Amino acid sequence: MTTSATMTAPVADELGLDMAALRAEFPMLHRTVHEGQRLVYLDNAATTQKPAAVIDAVADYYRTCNANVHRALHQVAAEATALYEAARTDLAGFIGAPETECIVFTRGTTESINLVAHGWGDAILKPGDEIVLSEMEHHSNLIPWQLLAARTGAQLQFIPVLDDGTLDLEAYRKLLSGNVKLVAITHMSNLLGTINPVREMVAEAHRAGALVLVDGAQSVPHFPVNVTDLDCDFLAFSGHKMLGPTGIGVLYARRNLLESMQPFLGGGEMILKVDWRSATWAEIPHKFEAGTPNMAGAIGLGAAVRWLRQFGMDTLHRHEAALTQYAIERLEEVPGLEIFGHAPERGGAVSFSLDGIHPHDVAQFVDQQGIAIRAGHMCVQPLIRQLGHAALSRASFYLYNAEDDVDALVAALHKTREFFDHADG
Amino acid sequence: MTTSATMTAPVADELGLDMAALRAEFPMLHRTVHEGQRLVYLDNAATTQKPAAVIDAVADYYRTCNANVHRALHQVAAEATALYEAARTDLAGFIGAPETECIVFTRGTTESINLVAHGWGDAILKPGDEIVLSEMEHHSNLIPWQLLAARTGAQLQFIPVLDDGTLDLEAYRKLLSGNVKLVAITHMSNLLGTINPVREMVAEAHRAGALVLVDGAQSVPHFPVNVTDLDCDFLAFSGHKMLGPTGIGVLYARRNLLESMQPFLGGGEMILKVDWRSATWAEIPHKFEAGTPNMAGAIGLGAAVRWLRQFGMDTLHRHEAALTQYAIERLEEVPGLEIFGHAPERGGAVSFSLDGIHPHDVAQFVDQQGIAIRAGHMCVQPLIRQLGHAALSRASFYLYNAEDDVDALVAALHKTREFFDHADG
Amino acid sequence: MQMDDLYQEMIIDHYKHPRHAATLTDEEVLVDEENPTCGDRIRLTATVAEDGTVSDIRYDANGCAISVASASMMAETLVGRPVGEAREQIRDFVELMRGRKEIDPSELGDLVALEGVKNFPMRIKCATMCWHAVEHALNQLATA
Amino acid sequence: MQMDDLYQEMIIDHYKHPRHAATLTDEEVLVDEENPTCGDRIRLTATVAEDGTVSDIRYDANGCAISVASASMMAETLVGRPVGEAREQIRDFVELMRGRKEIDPSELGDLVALEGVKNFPMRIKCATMCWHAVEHALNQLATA
Ligand SMILES: Cc1ncc(COP(=O)(O)O)c(C=O)c1O
Ligand SMILES: Cc1ncc(COP(=O)(O)O)c(C=O)c1O
Repeated sequence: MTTSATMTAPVADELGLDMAALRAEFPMLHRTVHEGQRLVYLDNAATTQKPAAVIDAVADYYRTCNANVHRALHQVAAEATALYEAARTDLAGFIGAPETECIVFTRGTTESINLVAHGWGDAILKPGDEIVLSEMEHHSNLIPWQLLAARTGAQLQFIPVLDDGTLDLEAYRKLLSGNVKLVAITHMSNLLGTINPVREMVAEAHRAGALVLVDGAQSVPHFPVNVTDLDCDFLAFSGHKMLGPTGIGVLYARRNLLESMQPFLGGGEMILKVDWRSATWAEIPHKFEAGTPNMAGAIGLGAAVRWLRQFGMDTLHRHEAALTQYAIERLEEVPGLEIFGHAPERGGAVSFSLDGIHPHDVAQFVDQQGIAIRAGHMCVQPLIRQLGHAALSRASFYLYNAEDDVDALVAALHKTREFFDHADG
Repeated sequence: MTTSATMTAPVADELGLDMAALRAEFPMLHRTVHEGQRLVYLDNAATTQKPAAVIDAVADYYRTCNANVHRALHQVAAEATALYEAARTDLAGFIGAPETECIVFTRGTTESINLVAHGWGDAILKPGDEIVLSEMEHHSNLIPWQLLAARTGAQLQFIPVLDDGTLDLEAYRKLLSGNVKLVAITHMSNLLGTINPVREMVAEAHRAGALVLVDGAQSVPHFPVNVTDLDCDFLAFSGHKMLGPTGIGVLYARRNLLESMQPFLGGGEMILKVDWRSATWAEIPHKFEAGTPNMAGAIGLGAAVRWLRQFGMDTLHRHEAALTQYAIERLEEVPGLEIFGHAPERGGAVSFSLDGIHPHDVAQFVDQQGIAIRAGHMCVQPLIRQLGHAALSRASFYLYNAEDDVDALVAALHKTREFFDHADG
Repeated sequence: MQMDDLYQEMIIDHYKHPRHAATLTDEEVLVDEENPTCGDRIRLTATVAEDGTVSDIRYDANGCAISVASASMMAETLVGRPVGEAREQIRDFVELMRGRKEIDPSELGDLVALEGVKNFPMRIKCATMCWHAVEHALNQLATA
Repeated sequence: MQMDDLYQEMIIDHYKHPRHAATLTDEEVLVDEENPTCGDRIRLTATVAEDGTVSDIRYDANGCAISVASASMMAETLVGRPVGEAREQIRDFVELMRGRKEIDPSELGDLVALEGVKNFPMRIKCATMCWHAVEHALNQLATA
């Protein structure tokens, strides 16, 4: 199976990536689907596969030092706590956080954003305050603000998406002249692939007195992201989209924000002193980690981050950029195929329509040929509707994908095209 | 190591449990601590160890069918979704839930309770409404209601704990004559071991027009719990305390409640239709599962439940009850040892003080002899203070513990006693 | 390619030439149902004659091949039947899709082509949506 | 038992016979610090003489052997020293516990008995709490 990888991977070669060796580390890439076909996994924006290093880190935790962290002083608990906190340090380093305590473990991007909406938004926002989002936000960076707006009377404003899939930055500047308290913006669109100029947008928001939350679900896994450099106030991302286990993610926030924010979930280990009718809170980050955390998840995510570091996020980005370029060229060969998103800065999520064939039929057809792509609204319903569709198809890449995967997809799409064009009752 | 298990396990023998074979399935029980000593793990109320069946279920998920559930129609996603939903069915069966859709996956008990406080409480409670808790509630079943009370103006009332560690049910009845909207009560105290008469308490609460949330963190893992029989409105519990992975738990609620409740977290997959400034919600339980769930966690918890079923929860309960009885008798031999909690109905969590020796010193001493127990406030600060202490020690049991573990603890406590009595500078 | 299981010739035929499809005016529409998750949408109208038979079904369906073909076959199957029988047929079809019922293939007529859908859990909704829609339309006509 | 590492004779001696321990009236108490997580609590008072030396430290400590012994040694170490030197000693000890500093054992005096605590991360707070408390007391005296 993996030998095919070596056939067409000029980009990988150039970057010194040994695709066969790399794929060998991912057990899932060795399974077959639909009667022995190699699995061509192109749904990485939804979730990525896991290298053995991560699977083993999780299993080893359960086998060798499983205990509840922070709560007990016996040996196993001390080991578990040390591993859990070491994972926090790994994550802090990975995103260039100035302090380890600024890393809060959550279930994922969605919980991280909801935490900010409750812990920061409920206390701060007043009727008439504005939250600026963009039209390319994932539901997870949209619904929490809709709910917050309903609770507080704040207003949502949207930065329009231009025809090429970039944000209308002029419109953004105008919006900033309003009473904006928060800008919540995705770093990379999971639909259009657009990479937004977050660094500049943060600077402008700060000049206007607004804080900025960056949805890093599609950026942190794919290219170097440094919170100190971006100067953002909040960053949310998910472990499962970057080789990590399910059920773990991160909220980074500035120390002063975390310290002043209200806790979100109440429960064990987020407290300092508890009376019957009142309580005081633990230090950050523990104030935001009520209840038993996902220890195995955090430790597995730490392992994922260390695994990624052996390649470097820059290599990963260059590999994906080249592959995406290749994919776009090849896809455009397919008759009736239209790609959405042509930003000059874009990552490896390529959404498309195939004229006259519903995306679900497309995905089903290519799946039958061993190729996993996504079809649907990709959790950006309002934007998809605005583009004149109810659903699209999407191929999205990760480090272990190469030209052979794209070639397989393109061949399958040609077959799909033929089937629907020629089949007739 | 495991051979010692066969030496003293008359209760297990009687129940037909082969302790050596059973322990052999738990990799953690084969590790040693502090220079080759067998790990005697008695911190099960904090978190339990995992059998190979659970560790493998998690790893196998990552190795063979990892994909984002519900979102894609490719083959791997279909398999992942089927496994995830099968786990939901397993959990529904395990607690006798009438319908699978009444099972919401959360991170654990703490998130489950917070979900109810927000999704139900915020919409329903008015100033002057009352929430009845007991004085033995874990912080996770106390702080969320304190926060809710602060948000809504509702009042908290507490059922007193009597000297023997049972609840003052007369006082409970009196409290119910108030304007009570919710009773939130633990099924079993993690400090005193008391098993509360939840079935009767639910009936009385319902007669008074109040709903009942049962904190099942210490009951669902240890004895048969059936929501239909209890007739409770909400039940919260954690996977990691019942052989399952970390980062996964359950909220059970009646269908009509789930349907009328507001969503808690906003994000992907909990929506039906999304516009820029408003949205409608998915069917239950998905309405409450925003974002990518902990798939591996849920699937691992399903495996845990199936593993437990081979013994039956009744056997587990009888084993633990007999072991607890034995433990109490043996512990009382230690000079100056006082046990807290003497309810006639009690489970396997035994808290104690050792006259003149701080619980942290006790725990540290016995740890050095290979025995993991807990010392601290066990997340029930106000009750511990009321008992005249700031901290206690606690030993808590699970299926894989036997008399040899208790014997080891008792011997270690004797040594601790001697050290502190005789050592002198 | 094992797609024949799902995309049988019959399905493609109905998809490309949907029977009873029509452009409906807003006034005509009895039910308008949408599955925003996949973008399937059906606007539908039905008439029940004096004698209690389903005399007409017309619809405007937007969706994948499975959903459009299913609407086409649904209309063809139900038009002309007594309402009670139509309801039974609807129930049977939905149960068939959910894998809760076996039906003798000879009784299914063209619908037999949709039987394969039950092996694709993610697509079952595509096939059943229009059947739910027509059921809702019949309910409306009954209470009107 | 490898407990000697942690519970050295010296520690048990200070725990059983804490030096400078006292029952303090509420008026005397300068700082009252508590770690609710483990129930350790210390109420403490200190005096700085005209010449700038720490002339007195008394405390009422409630906690585990490590925390009580640490308070006892702390008082013994600091009383009689110039404030500046005392502050330095506090900082050094805290850094030692956190494993961020090596100190020549000969300079530690009795405190050497506490060095083993740094290998027990969960217990470090037990040993450092009283040192933070006395620092806060010195701060208060400085601004008073
Ligand atoms: C009675 C009780 N309730 C709630 C909890 C909280 O569970 P978790 O930390 O898994 O959310 C626990 C355990 O810590 C408990 O013992
Ligand atoms: C841009 C973006 N934001 C947020 C999310 C939500 O992440 P999660 O489902 O892991 O919470 C996703 C992925 O689904 C995403 O692509």
